[in-house]
Amino acid sequence: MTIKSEPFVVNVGPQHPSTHGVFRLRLTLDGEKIIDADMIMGYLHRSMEKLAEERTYTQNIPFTDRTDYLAAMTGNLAYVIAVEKLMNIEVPERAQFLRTIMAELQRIASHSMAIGIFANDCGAWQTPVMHMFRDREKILDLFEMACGARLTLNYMRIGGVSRDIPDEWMPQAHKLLKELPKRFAEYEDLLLSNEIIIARSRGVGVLTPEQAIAYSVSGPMLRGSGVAWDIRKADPYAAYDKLDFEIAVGTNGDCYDRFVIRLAELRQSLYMLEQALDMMPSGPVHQRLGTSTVQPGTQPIAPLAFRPPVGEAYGRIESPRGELGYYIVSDGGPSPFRFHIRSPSFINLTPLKLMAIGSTVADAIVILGSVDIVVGEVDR
Amino acid sequence: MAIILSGEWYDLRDLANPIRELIDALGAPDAVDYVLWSLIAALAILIWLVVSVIAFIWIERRLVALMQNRKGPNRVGPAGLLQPIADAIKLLLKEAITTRDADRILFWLAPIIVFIPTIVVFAVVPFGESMVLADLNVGVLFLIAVAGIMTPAVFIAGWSSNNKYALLAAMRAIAMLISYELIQVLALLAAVLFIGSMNLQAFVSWQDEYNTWLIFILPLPVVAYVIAGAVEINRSPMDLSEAESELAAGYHTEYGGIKFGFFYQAEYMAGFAIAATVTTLFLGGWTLWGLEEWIPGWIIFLGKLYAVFFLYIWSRGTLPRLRIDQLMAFAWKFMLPLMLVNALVIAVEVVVWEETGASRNVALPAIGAVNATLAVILVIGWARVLGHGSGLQRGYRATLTREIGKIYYTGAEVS
Amino acid sequence: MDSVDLEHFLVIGAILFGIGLYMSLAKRNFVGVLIGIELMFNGVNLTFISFSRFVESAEPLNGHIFVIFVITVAAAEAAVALALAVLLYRLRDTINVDQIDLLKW
Amino acid sequence: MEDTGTVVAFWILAALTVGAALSVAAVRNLIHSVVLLIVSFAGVAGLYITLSADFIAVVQILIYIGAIAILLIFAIVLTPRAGRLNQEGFMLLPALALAVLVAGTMIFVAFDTSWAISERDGFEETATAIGDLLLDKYALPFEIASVLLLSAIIGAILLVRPEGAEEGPE
Repeated sequence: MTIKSEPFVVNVGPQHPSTHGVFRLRLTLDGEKIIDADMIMGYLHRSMEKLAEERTYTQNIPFTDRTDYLAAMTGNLAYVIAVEKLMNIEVPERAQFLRTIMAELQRIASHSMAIGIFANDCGAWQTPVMHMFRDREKILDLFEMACGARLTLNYMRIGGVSRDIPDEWMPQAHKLLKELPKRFAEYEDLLLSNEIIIARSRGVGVLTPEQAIAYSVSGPMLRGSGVAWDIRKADPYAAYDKLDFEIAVGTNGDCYDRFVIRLAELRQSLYMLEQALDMMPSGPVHQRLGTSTVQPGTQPIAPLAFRPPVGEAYGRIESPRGELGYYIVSDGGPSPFRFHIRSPSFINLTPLKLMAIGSTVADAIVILGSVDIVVGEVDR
Repeated sequence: MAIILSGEWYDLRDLANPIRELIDALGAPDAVDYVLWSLIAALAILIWLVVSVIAFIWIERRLVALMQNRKGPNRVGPAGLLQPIADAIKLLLKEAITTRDADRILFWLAPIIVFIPTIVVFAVVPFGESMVLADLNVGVLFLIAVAGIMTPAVFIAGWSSNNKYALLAAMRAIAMLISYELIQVLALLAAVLFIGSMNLQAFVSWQDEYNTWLIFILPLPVVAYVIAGAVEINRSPMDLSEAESELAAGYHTEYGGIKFGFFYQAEYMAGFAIAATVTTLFLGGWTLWGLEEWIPGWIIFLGKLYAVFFLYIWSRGTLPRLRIDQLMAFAWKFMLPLMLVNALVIAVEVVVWEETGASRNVALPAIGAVNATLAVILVIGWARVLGHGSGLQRGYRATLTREIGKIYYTGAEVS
Repeated sequence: MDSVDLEHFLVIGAILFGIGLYMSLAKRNFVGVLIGIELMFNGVNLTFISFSRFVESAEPLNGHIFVIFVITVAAAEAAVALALAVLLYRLRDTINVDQIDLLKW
Repeated sequence: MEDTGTVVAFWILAALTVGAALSVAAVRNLIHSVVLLIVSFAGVAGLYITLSADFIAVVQILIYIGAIAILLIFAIVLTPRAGRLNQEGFMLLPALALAVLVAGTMIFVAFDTSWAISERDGFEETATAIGDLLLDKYALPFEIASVLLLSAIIGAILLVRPEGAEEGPE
């Protein structure tokens, strides 16, 4: 039944409970049906890429924490990989494993949050988020043990990681790994076959593989559309080539697929973590960057200023949100000449209009939730 | 209206009766003690409501916090007990903002109108043997009629705010309330058919006399009524008209301070009203198989009422929200046919019982068993007919693969 | 003033009917006209009920029955009228009855 | 009806009903007008209670406030570009004259006729009796009314159906 009505413009955001930050979505509605959607970004723009050109390579690491603040480890990692490519630095084995472990822990933390928020956008009032926070807290505790921070970690260093993990870290990590499968089973029980979640997300916000590739989306968005693509497998970095895991893909390209992929990736991350913890070698965790720039002290801290050779490098990793790439151009000076972030949130957000048109307001919120954006990363 | 005298010490009327006698002795006209008596009873209900709401603000927050793995209010007073009072003071002291383009009169009127039906409902609800303010013969119909006032009230709130979220929410609310009013009516119709009276007190005494609760005999209408009640009081999964994640705060987006407080309180009162209805009609009201001889009836009644209300707190803490078209489809495609069939079956059962003249010990269990079986068959069968558990309504896990670059897309089913 | 009789109710019914008549004839907006009609229904219903209560009759409840039928018809009428209003709006972009004069010579 | 409660209630309700009805006609804003109409309906329901017609009173609230007022609101919101004003057209004076004339005549008749007032009290309980009458003596009109409602529903849906609406479910 359709009663024609006037087009009706609704602003979702920049202040709205469901925009995950200060993001604005201008919906043109016919009744409750969306006939046009405009994304308006830039409310959180902090000019990070420009700021980074004024600071040294080491000073830029904390900036990478603050783009995707829900997955700071991966931001660090992508950036240091780019700089290491630029400078041709070999990273010690133990550091590679530590990076992998931290990145996977971060993925669990970030996916937990994404799943919880997605369920919240489906209308489950705060409960899933709060339950997911339970695991996330434990992981943040581990991070705190390793580097002293919980959210903006600044753990990775060019040539390794900032410090080795303390002795108590391993037992606690093992304890957490024992605990997590039970939790994941609980989430799968509660969410996977939840009637209302299925009703709300299946067949909503469909993105075909052609569209997904054309929009160059990545991460769970791309895999949700059925394309088996994961940089951890396609272009392995850190210690991923030594680990065994599978890629979770969807078949329908809808919101439900993106959500089940995140759930499945929790399991895969756990599997990888188990392997990585067992295989963890001993040794240094940091590669010193040439004798002239080494600072004295027991902690292997990267030098504050160094000058990479002239050139350019693109370091990419699979962040929880997709392909996170740092493109760095060096002119031989102490700070990058050009610093660009290929942020997955921003690019995954672009097909929102395509997905939202034709659905309802409530669907738009679910679609936005399934994209799992971090506005800090969208606007940088 | 005759004043029913009761010898029980705990009857609220007996607070009023001595006063009435005193006034009679002083030779005052009839009207004075009539008014005074009504005032005392009405005031008692109002005080109970306010106290309950204040208590339940704390209880709900603590319970939901328990479900959500956190602590809830625990700073103001012992165990956060004074939190609702602090909240109330905050709401009272806040500036009552009226937005520039709002329809000023209606904007102020809406919180008050929303209050009316939620309080008036309790006039016909029996709290105890003689504790009913107005022993209406058409009590059940009255409940439905009064709940209908909610609809314009919510619309006025949404419309007068002159806010797009609020307007969308108001339109949703109207569509929802009208659809589910129908379900409510049909659910209560089944009960009325069975009891043969629309007087709430008659419901209680019937259930007392036959030593059973209607919930055992009419399971489907109870479920339907509880669901429709959730729609009426905007509880999840039907809290579409104040869907926090979609429409900010729905029809009361623009309301702040004590005006918001009114909506907040009215929501709880409406919840109590639904719970009171369920308790009275389906759970035996103030009776509990003879226990009412020893314990004041109103304590039993309130205990049941709060237990029913807990269902709503529970659902709020656990369930996601439906979309408006799904909610409407659920009402019109799923519930309405079921309730119609159910009403028909119950009518037949009543006639058969009358015709055969079976004794109650045979008839009631038989009818209960038939209805329960029928409810299960109807719900599952009708869900199957509507395609439940197939196609888009089926859940699955992600496919796992090691092959890079392969496309697993099988073609989307679009809702 | 100390007792209420049939005439009191009849007067209220007549006033409601008068207001409704005035509105349905004078209002420009289609919804205003509808409101007038509903007020007229109410005036008539009140009259029925008060006759049913006060006047000598073998079957006093017949007035109530009439009112129930009137309410039924009113509901049906309101639904159809709403549909007409929406249709009219869609065709003519207005629900102002002064401007809907296609049938005028 | 002489007991004080009823008399007081009558005068309050009468003032409410008539006052609200007059405001409905006088108020310029259509939405306000509908809200006042709801008040007037509620007043009439109260008057029914003083007339011991409890069933009709509840039905009045249920149908008039819960359904018809909502339909009017729907009619208003579904016609967004139409005026929200409730002003009179060129028929103002004739309509006023006619309305006063009709109401005056009826009031005159009401006071002039000597009605056969019965001495019985108000009805004890009307719902059962009405039900019996509807399904017994008035069964045919009752069925006709249900057919009328059904055809009204179908008619309303047909009317607002957009041209070329797709057949069957989406």
